[in-house]
Amino acid sequence: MSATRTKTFEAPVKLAIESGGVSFKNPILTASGTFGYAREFERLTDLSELGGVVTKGISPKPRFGNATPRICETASGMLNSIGLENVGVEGFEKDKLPFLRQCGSRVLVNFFGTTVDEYVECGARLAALDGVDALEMNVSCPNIKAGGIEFGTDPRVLGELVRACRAVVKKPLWVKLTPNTADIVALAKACADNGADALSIINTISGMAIDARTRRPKIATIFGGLSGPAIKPIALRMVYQVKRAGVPLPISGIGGIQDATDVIEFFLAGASTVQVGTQSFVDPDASGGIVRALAARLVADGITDVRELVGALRVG
Amino acid sequence: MSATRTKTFEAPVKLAIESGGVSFKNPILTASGTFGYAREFERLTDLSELGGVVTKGISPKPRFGNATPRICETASGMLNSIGLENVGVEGFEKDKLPFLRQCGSRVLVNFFGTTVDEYVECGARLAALDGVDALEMNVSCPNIKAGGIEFGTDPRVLGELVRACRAVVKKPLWVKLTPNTADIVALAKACADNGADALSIINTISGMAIDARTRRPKIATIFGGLSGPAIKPIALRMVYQVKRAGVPLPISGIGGIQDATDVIEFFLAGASTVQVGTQSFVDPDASGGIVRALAARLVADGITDVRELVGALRVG
Amino acid sequence: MRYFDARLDENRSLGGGYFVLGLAGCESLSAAKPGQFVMIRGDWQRDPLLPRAFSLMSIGPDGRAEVLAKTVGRGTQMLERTLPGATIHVLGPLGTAFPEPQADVVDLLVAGGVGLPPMYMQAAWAAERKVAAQSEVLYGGRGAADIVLTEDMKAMGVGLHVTTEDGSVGTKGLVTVALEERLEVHRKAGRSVRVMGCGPNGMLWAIGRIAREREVPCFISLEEQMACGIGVCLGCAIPARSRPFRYVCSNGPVFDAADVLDVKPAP
Amino acid sequence: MRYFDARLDENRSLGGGYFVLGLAGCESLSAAKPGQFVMIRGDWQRDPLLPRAFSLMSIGPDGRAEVLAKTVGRGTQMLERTLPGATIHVLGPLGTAFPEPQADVVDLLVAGGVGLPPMYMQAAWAAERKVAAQSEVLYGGRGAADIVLTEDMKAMGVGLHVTTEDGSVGTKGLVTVALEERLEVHRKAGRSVRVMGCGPNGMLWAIGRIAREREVPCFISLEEQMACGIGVCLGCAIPARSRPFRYVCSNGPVFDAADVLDVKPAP
Ligand SMILES: Cc1cc2nc3c(=O)[nH]c(=O)nc-3n(C[C@H](O)[C@H](O)[C@H](O)COP(=O)(O)OP(=O)(O)OC[C@H]3O[C@@H](n4cnc5c(N)ncnc54)[C@H](O)[C@@H]3O)c2cc1C
Ligand SMILES: Cc1cc2nc3c(=O)[nH]c(=O)nc-3n(C[C@H](O)[C@H](O)[C@H](O)COP(=O)(O)OP(=O)(O)OC[C@H]3O[C@@H](n4cnc5c(N)ncnc54)[C@H](O)[C@@H]3O)c2cc1C
Ligand SMILES: Cc1cc2nc3c(=O)[nH]c(=O)nc-3n(C[C@H](O)[C@H](O)[C@H](O)COP(=O)(O)O)c2cc1C
Ligand SMILES: Cc1cc2nc3c(=O)[nH]c(=O)nc-3n(C[C@H](O)[C@H](O)[C@H](O)COP(=O)(O)O)c2cc1C
Ligand code: FES
Ligand code: FES
Repeated sequence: MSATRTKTFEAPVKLAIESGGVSFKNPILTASGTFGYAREFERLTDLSELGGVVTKGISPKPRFGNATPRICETASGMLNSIGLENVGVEGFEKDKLPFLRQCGSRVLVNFFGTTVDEYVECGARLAALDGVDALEMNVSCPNIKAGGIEFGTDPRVLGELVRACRAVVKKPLWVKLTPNTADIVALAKACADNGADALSIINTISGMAIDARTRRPKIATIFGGLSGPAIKPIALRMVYQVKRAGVPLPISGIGGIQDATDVIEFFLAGASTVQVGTQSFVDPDASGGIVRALAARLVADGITDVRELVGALRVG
Repeated sequence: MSATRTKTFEAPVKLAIESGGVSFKNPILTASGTFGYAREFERLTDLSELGGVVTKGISPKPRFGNATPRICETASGMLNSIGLENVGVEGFEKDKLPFLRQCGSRVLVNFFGTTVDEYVECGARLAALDGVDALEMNVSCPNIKAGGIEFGTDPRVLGELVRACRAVVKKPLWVKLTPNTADIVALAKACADNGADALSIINTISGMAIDARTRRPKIATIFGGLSGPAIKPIALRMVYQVKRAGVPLPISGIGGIQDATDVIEFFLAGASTVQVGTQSFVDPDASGGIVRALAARLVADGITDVRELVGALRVG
Repeated sequence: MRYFDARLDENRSLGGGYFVLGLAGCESLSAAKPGQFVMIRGDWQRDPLLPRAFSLMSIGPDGRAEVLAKTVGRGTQMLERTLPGATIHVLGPLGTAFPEPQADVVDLLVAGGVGLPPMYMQAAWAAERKVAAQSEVLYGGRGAADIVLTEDMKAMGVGLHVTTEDGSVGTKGLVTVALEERLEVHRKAGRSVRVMGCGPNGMLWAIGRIAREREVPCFISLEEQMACGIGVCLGCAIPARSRPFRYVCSNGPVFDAADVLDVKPAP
Repeated sequence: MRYFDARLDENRSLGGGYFVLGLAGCESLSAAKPGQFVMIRGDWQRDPLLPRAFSLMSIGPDGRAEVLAKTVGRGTQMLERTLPGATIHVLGPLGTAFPEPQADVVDLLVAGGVGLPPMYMQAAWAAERKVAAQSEVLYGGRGAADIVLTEDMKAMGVGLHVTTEDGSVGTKGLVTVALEERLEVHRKAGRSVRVMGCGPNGMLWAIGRIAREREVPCFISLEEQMACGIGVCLGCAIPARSRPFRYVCSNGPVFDAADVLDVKPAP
């Protein structure tokens, strides 16, 4: 494998890309919540191969997460309701960041809150940490001051949240959009108009599974987030809609990515980086394997720079 | 098989159900656009076993449908952009209805238009036809007078459309909701408030697929409707949300149904009939098989009346 | 007609991604004619979801059918890995067939790559009807790996002209060139000729045009992505002359080239 | 550690939906201990998507591993149908193990249905360490079909007490009753005892309580739905005493019953 790996980096193809204020050695990132704090993968993959790592979502205080069961499998996908369990800002700085700093790839910290103030506090504190290359805002969280409606579903609310965080976050600020909307473009524009540096598209889709034997929901919280290959067609559509609408932000494509072909599809639709999520559960070495396969594939197709692919979909 | 079949009908379990103004011998219907006009299945299944048949969507005038390619497979699902190809009201009455009248199961006619007037005209003419048991309104169509936004995505627009059709449709009027929304409950309420008799949940989800080799969308219209098991968790969630919100209409559950277990899941979530779609492509005899398997399953579980299952999900 | 369970009794690799599936228990296909196809699905879960269409290559009196497949995607990948003894779900025979071989007409059977099965079966039919001498298989591929089962066809007593783009076997060049040559030969000899073809759609359009120029009847077996295979999903539509759209599964796959050739898609 | 490709060299049905998979090429599992598990995925497409956890039942010096499975859902259905020769993707060894057999302690190994593998491997370990006489397997199931591989265990020289709910084989009743009896016997004899268990969580809670009453150490192998098996997805959480949650894949699957028994789930 090391052979392949060396080959990758010597390959006559440029995978490096600058996107959303961060320069990556390649466009393959790991999606938040599916790669822990990277250390979990230390002996399961070569972290230095990755373009970047997006951490588990961080909140100001530690959270223990939801009741169990928390996950179940669905057709070509899975539902999860982990409940944003995380170590909190302090725990992150003390226990997780030191390892991340030297893992050899870019570090993007996903964060969230339950009020605008929490978001602002969390964003400001994380951005101030040395070794954090960028922040990714998870806006798929219930706004407890607004009866639990997700921040990310109303363009106006979303825009204000982004502006508030933008004011205090001195590092690149990415916003991760929820797909639980009729108009992804309106959400994207709200982010662009309020100073976001990039968009991550998409987060999980709200879904439900039932055990016919026990007559109970398969996960304790009834509803969970759908991820995996099942949602790829929806994710590709949303990435392309935002790109086609001319929203002036780079896109990190997310949703069901399993291999280099999937990566190319998201690039053609308009993404300039991608994030591998559920597939890291199927194969902890998936992202590294995709980096290697992508390089080989581009060489075979005579493509010298991965950036040629961004938005290169042929229509009509 | 005839053995099984007889067994089914003699089985000590009641599958008959009255829902949305129609009395069905069992709750298994075939979903619009996946069962043609039933005659296509004459030699491929026993039509008299089915609770009901929902026809291909009918418009006032015949339509030839979209450019090709029109379909592609996705993970545990498929995308389609058939373009609502259909024979029109006249062609339906002349060429299709006579067979449907004597096929031995309930006939629900799915219909649509591109303006409110077209919907009203189409609904009125179809409802007047003898042999039509109910109408199902497909509101996932671009409103050409409103810049192509789907009628079904705005509760106010949807409500007016339903009221207008309700005024002229003297038969049961079902409305088939689009899942491309952030708030399925608001759409459901708009239908209930304006005189609908039942809700069909869900239609296909907007999606996209790309061929990395050719760099082209896999279907000619770029976007298509996602169906199949991949969407079942989203469909179940929407059925349950509408049920839990207390919307006072019976629900026909649709989305990825492949077997009797899936049917039971939709019933537990709140559906009182279900519609089998894409699975009829995988196995033209699927719906009949589900009727037989459902009867056997309920007998095995000691359930004497399928209605016991409606909304019987155990939570908390 | 229902899906029935066939038993995979052989999965023979021919190299180059080509493999032959032997299916036992296909008595109900015994009346199938060359060009007709079956929908096939292995005994797996929900991905790949849809059955795949495969032209029949042979169906014996013993109810044993054979199909030839080439691995290009998920369905063929799964089938290539399926080991003998497995259950395969089969629906068919479906679709239209090629016209019957005749004693007084020369049939030029043009096969491109994995488009061989219907032509192979048509040649076998001609042999069975003792008119093999009237049939010639013109068989083209990229390279030697795309040319399979030639011994079988020679044994049938039909003519066989192989072409490959890289010249690794047979004549170097496109099969359409061979077609023109053979048409010219038979024209000079004053024989009445029919052209039949199965292969990449691009090749089919080419032979259709050639046949049109020379005013010889031409029948081609088209491919489109299919979901149902039974005329319901309307997914396999192709623009046609006789109607805005025809359906590969129910109006085809074998079409009179005149009806589908160079038809501008409806807007 | 990476997923590696093992070759399925045997797929032996034991009836009642139980089957043993023989996996060649598992040299990297050779240090695995009883209770540890592997994540397994067959060579199929995107459904079932996630790998499945299987406790190891044996791992030989020849690098051949065995797992025992029972068909309940899509993953085991696919594995049950997989024919010898197929490739199986394997990650492991993962998780915690049961404590080492000892000469001066009696180990009561309680197995329920498909929970047998770790107890089977523990018994084999005891035999290997020449302390088989100190181990007793208490093996319960619904009926005769749930009781497999008993001859193997007798051959190891461990004690074996079989119970079935329907009495079709062994003593009629629950395995927990047998456990109480054996604990009483050993108490009277003044022997120090450890209880280890693997099976349905319900059974595990029961034996945990029994052990707690009698103040004997108890180790149980828990099950939870898993996605990753490596401590990342946080899906396999269970409420614990030492922390709000423990993770079956990374903190377990073998837990000291005291840490996980009767813990009220965090609100
Ligand atoms: C009437 C009819 C008869 C047919 N007969 C046969 C037959 O006898 N033998 C046979 O093998 N197939 C036959 N086919 C095609 C067959 O139905 C499948 O479409 C084909 O085998 C690919 O299926 P798959 O599941 O492997 O690929 P899929 O998973 O369906 O993926 C197909 C995808 O692969 C890509 N693709 C398609 N062709 C190529 C290629 N040449 N190289 C790389 N990528 C490609 C395309 O992007 C397409 O989306 C027939 C089709 C029809 C309609
Ligand atoms: C640490 C660990 C070790 C394990 N070791 C083994 C082992 O050695 N052997 C083994 O066979 N399994 C073992 N399992 C369980 C295994 O991982 C799978 O969960 C199990 O085999 C079912 O997988 P499946 O894909 O067949 O079912 P899935 O497709 O995952 O479906 C499981 C579904 O089936 C239903 N279900 C669950 N149990 C039953 C039941 N008894 N009857 C009917 N329906 C049911 C539930 O609704 C559940 O949603 C272990 C699990 C863990 C966590
Ligand atoms: C178990 C699990 C936990 C996740 N946790 C987070 C999270 O903490 N923050 C976040 O923004 N997204 C989270 N996600 C969403 C993923 O980052 C990703 O957007 C989604 O899974 C779709 O990508 P995929 O289909 O490749 O998994 C989580 C996903 C899964 C499956
Ligand atoms: C090929 C195809 C054509 C369809 N045509 C229609 C239609 O004309 N009208 C309509 O209301 N729904 C139509 N649908 C949607 C289905 O009726 C159903 O709502 C959807 O496919 C989800 O169910 P499924 O996952 O079981 O397929 C169509 C679906 C497919 C796959
Ligand atoms: S494949 Fe469905 S209509 Fe032809
Ligand atoms: S299975 Fe993922 S954390 Fe345990």
